[in-house]
Amino acid sequence: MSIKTIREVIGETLSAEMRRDSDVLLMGEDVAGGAGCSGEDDAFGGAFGFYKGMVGEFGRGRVIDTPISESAFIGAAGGAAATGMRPVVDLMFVDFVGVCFDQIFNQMAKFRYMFGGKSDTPVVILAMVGAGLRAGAQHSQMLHPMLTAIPGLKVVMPSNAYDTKGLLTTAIRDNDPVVFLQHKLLFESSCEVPDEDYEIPFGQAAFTRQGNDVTIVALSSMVHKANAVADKLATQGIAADVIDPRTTSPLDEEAILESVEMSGRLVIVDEANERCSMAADISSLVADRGFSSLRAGIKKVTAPHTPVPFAPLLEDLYIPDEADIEAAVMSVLKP
Amino acid sequence: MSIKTIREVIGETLSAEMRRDSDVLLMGEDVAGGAGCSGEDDAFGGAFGFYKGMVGEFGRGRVIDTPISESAFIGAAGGAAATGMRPVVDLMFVDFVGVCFDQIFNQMAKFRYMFGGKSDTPVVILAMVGAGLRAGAQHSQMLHPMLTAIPGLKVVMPSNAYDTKGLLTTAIRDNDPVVFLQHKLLFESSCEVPDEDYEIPFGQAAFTRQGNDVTIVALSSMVHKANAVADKLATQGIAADVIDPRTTSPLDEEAILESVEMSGRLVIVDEANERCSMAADISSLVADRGFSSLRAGIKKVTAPHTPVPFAPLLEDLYIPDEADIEAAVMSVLKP
Amino acid sequence: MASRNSKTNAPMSKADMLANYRTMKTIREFEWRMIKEFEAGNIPGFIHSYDGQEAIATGVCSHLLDTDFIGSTHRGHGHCIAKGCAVPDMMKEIMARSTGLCNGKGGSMHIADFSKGMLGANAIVGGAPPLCVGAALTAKSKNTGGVSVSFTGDGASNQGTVFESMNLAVVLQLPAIFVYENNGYGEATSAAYAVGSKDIASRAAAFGMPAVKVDGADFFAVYAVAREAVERGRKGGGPTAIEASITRFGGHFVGDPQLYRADGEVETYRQELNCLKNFIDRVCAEKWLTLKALKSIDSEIQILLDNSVAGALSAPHPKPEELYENVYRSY
Amino acid sequence: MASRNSKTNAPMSKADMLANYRTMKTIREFEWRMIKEFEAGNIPGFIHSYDGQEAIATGVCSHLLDTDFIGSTHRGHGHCIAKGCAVPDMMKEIMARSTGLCNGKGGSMHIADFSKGMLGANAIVGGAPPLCVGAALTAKSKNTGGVSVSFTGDGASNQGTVFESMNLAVVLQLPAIFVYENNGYGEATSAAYAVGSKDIASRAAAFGMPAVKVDGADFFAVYAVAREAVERGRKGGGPTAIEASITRFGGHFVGDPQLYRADGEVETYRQELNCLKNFIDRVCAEKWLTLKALKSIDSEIQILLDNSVAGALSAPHPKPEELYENVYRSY
Ligand SMILES: Cc1ncc(C[n+]2csc(CCOP(=O)(O)OP(=O)(O)O)c2C)c(N)n1
Ligand SMILES: Cc1ncc(C[n+]2csc(CCOP(=O)(O)OP(=O)(O)O)c2C)c(N)n1
Ligand SMILES: [Mg+2]
Ligand SMILES: [Mg+2]
Repeated sequence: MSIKTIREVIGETLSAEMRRDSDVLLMGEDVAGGAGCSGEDDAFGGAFGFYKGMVGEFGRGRVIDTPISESAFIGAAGGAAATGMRPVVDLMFVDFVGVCFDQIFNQMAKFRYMFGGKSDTPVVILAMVGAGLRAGAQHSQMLHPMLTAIPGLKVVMPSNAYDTKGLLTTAIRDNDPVVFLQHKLLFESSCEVPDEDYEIPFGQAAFTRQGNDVTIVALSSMVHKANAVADKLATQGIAADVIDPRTTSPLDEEAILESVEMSGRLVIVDEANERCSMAADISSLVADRGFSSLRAGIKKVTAPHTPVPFAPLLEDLYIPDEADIEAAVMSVLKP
Repeated sequence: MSIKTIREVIGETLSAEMRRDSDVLLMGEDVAGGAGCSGEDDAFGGAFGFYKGMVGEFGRGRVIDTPISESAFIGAAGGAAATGMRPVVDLMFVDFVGVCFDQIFNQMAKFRYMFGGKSDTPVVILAMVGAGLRAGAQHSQMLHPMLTAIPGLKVVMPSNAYDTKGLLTTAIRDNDPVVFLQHKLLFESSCEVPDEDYEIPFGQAAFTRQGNDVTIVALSSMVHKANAVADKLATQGIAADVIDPRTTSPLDEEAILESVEMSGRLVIVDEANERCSMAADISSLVADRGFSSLRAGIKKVTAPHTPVPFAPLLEDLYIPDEADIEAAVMSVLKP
Repeated sequence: MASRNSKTNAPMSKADMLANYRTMKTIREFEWRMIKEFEAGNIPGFIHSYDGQEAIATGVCSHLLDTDFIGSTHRGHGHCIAKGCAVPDMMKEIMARSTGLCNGKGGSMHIADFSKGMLGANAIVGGAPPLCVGAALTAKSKNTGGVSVSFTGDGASNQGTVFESMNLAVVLQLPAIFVYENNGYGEATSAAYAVGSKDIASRAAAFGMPAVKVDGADFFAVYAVAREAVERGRKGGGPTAIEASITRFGGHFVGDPQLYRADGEVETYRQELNCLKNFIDRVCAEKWLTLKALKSIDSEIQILLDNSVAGALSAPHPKPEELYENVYRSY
Repeated sequence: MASRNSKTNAPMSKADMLANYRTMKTIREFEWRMIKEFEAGNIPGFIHSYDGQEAIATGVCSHLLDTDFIGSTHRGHGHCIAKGCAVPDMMKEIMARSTGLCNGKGGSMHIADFSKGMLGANAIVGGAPPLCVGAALTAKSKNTGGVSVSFTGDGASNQGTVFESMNLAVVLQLPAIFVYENNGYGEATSAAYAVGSKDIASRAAAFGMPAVKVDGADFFAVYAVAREAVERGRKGGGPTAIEASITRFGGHFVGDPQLYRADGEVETYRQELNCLKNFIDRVCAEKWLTLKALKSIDSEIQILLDNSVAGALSAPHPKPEELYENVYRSY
């Protein structure tokens, strides 16, 4: 057990799984870096250096730099998975899903169903999500809603280093295609992480705060803001459940419904754009199956229906913040 | 005024707009057909023959057959739109969006915002949606939720010939990128359609049935099923509003909220898969802003979280039907 | 392995030659039967006929083992049969039965049989090549000596996924084989129009791999170039592209009136580019096989098809609960 | 138009030559200033420097009018300047000010100026070529005699969208020009590895269009091949591809330690492949221009940049309500 950042945990977990199972391989643009170059071989280790050292240990046969051809290499990861490998493939920014979306949603996600259950596609797609880096409209999105909508995909969004390790381990050992979404603003987030490997089952939410007055469901980096709001409210005598679903597909519906049964009040915090979002999805779940316990309307705290602006001042407004969450909570407490 | 099918109306409307404005052009795979062939020139007129005759009238310079390269030609439509044309581009099945999604969601949809409002992109993407043709998982989807989620896009889903003409006219004259989704099972649906041109504003729902006991919001082909259920219920003394939003982006929120204010009960019918769907989106709207009028939980009637199966027996089960809608309505009436 | 009376050396054993004939003829008869059953209303959805292209799938797959992989297209029946899928189970699938190859969930456009290395028909044009590159990566990673073949149409050859796949296979030097079936048309658009270079093979060659053109109506020619490509792949020699020219005997889909073709065009080509006729003429002229041997295969095929249709028509439909099954291995 | 004392005929007027020098030098100085301002914390996000590639944007755009179009990449500053965007407004944009070219909504990776035919930097690798093909379609449809140029990196040249775009431009015979800037690297991967054919130009030629290679450090060479391509496009002669070789002077992004490059590699190339040095040497040796004339331009550029930075730093930030503006023209 030691304190580790998400940044550290990702490469470690991947390496551990590659040691454990020779079918696991890592591929993507510059996952090693330096291919064909005259300088260092392990120059990049992924866009943010998470995989540094892996090509040294596993070689270029298992840590594979690819051309900038996402359809080909994401599709190839699917094809390799369907034929006996367990590839982990790095899409880098989730925004790049647009150049390879068919291979994800029409191919790997549908194989098992279309083929009558006679194939497995154990592939993990790693991608970075979220705004905050002043990277503009094409490098800052949260696309989990459209991924969650796709039958056949699983979607994971950890909010801390402990969950990252456990969920990534589960993802690699899982036999279905998994999209693993890491928020860029959380890479330095750290906590106690066991040294030995462990799995966290998909579809099991975590209660990061507990209280009966209101339920806050928050995803990915929003969990931390929700926790901060809950802590602040606690000082005012308001006790909030904060639920981190950790995976949006499958979703731990029971955890959310049970919490709302006690609290009668629900706020959902999702950095995605508001329309057809996870916030909407969870709201509609409770508006149906949890209606009888509801004592106030359900509030969504999301990004607005705009692309992500470049200017920091606007981007900061775009991203839901603690004040937004607190205002939503207060409004459901006094409807 | 005469009775026309959707099939007839589409080509007519496109032709009328092309006569009216020389910047409008039509492009896509086999929108004419016969390019480079030794037989007839106007052989296909689009996958379902809607555009027959157009290449004869407008020539190959304005009715442009393309290679099977959706990223290039959908992207080119966006680029042509941004530089002065008003292209209408046929994607054929909406399922093909995966091979050109970047050009839609990261490029044309974001131009105006990213470029500070200094560009217009008047492009219409035509695509067919929906199950029922026994075409299997890759040719039967309803992808309006993920399209609706994209800021910068407008999404249109007409349910009848009258709306098809008016909305398509509006779409072509609109200065933003519009995705125009036609349900395959509605092509023979007919009604009175004026001969002269007319626009139907986006974001204006139609009430296809009126009644105070329950609100049914239904999209695209589901409108007809909802109407049938409403008619049946009417014979039992239950009066339903049936609302056809017609466009999901923008969405006529007020129409829905006003109806629920009267009825207190809401069922949403959407052929899309259930997760992060328009059904969820509309439910969450009402669970927030219409909560105080709600007298029962909100029911969604959607396709399940599965790909579309090929076998007719399974596909028919997959598609929401009148019995599903009626059951949902009855359950909100007696909560 | 020369047989005694032949004018030239036969390129394969008599047994292999008979097996290849059986494959080609089975495909042709299968497709004809498909049309009948489709018109009789026994096949839901729509189907695309491989009629006329038999020599390509057969000449290529003849070199493949169950541990080799292929990826196919919307026009996939021929590839299935050539790769060894059981015809009765295919028939059940295409007729949407619960005991079909994909339990009735896939149908003609998504038929697959992983146990035979058949990674699926694909209703997305250009969908298969990336997957096949992945299967080639598996073969290389596991050092199986296997190869992976994608079949791609002339129309599909313009899809970005296909270009990317060729480059990736070259970069990683994978045992991938890109077979382009240039049947002259993508739907109602001619290849001469849609392929800007007018030449698929040399465009492929420019990606950095050996690429050859072959007459797709000549089984033996396809067989020969495929052998070289497969051997290259098995030996670690990297990818190969093959452009096989042929014509489409039927419409794009069954029911297409083909207005875009000149009067008589199809009839002419049916004579000139008929791989089965060419095969029979050749093997008889060379005295490699007797007409009698072929005829006896023909009658076996008829029985197989009759039984397959009868078996499929009486096979069970899926049960309602199957709708929800097999979305995930576990969820 | 030969100037009196030159050894050989100058390929353009003295005024044009000075203008092109001004463009190249402005780009170089702009990029150096960018690094300073970035390090000073005045630029949000990340930036990619065009330092060293100036001759390519300049040699190409020198032939273009405001009514011609270009599409760019993540490394777009040089293309902007070469296409005539106002440097002060660029500076404001990159510094996220409300009065910037895109009102601060775009930034370095999405900077655009439609009034100059500059259709945007593009943060999606391979994003621009389809758009540029569309702009070429506009030029052809409206019969403007205009051309449309996409700038694409060696890494991006492997993106499916790029291949598709070339084919579409050939099929429709559009006035599109595909300029490949082969600077040796896509991030930390060498072009020699990622481009399977090792040759972008001949791969492009195989799509059915004229394709040439040119030394990207030689402004005059780029200028000459671009002229031919632009003339061909204007005259309805269809698309052209140009591969310009160069090296990246800096890292992939500002801050990249470039571990993948050999010690001293960058320094060597900075000498050998320095388009500005080459230009100055050539114009002085040929006596086309005097050093003095160049120096006076240099000082004007310094003033321009100083003023631009000062102007940008004091320009207003966007107002909160701008977050919601310009998603749609109307909604
Ligand atoms: C991505 C995508 N675009 C378009 C289609 C529609 N479509 C199906 S088959 C076909 C023509 C394919 O032509 P080709 O590759 O030559 O194959 P062939 O039909 O001749 O076997 C088209 C356009 C599709 N299924 N997928
Ligand atoms: C679709 C997509 N994939 C990956 C990236 C990440 N990325 C940004 S620039 C770059 C390298 C581009 O290399 P090249 O085209 O040679 O251009 P250069 O940086 O050398 O100018 C990569 C991989 C991206 N922005 N978009
Ligand atoms: Mg074809
Ligand atoms: Mg480069």
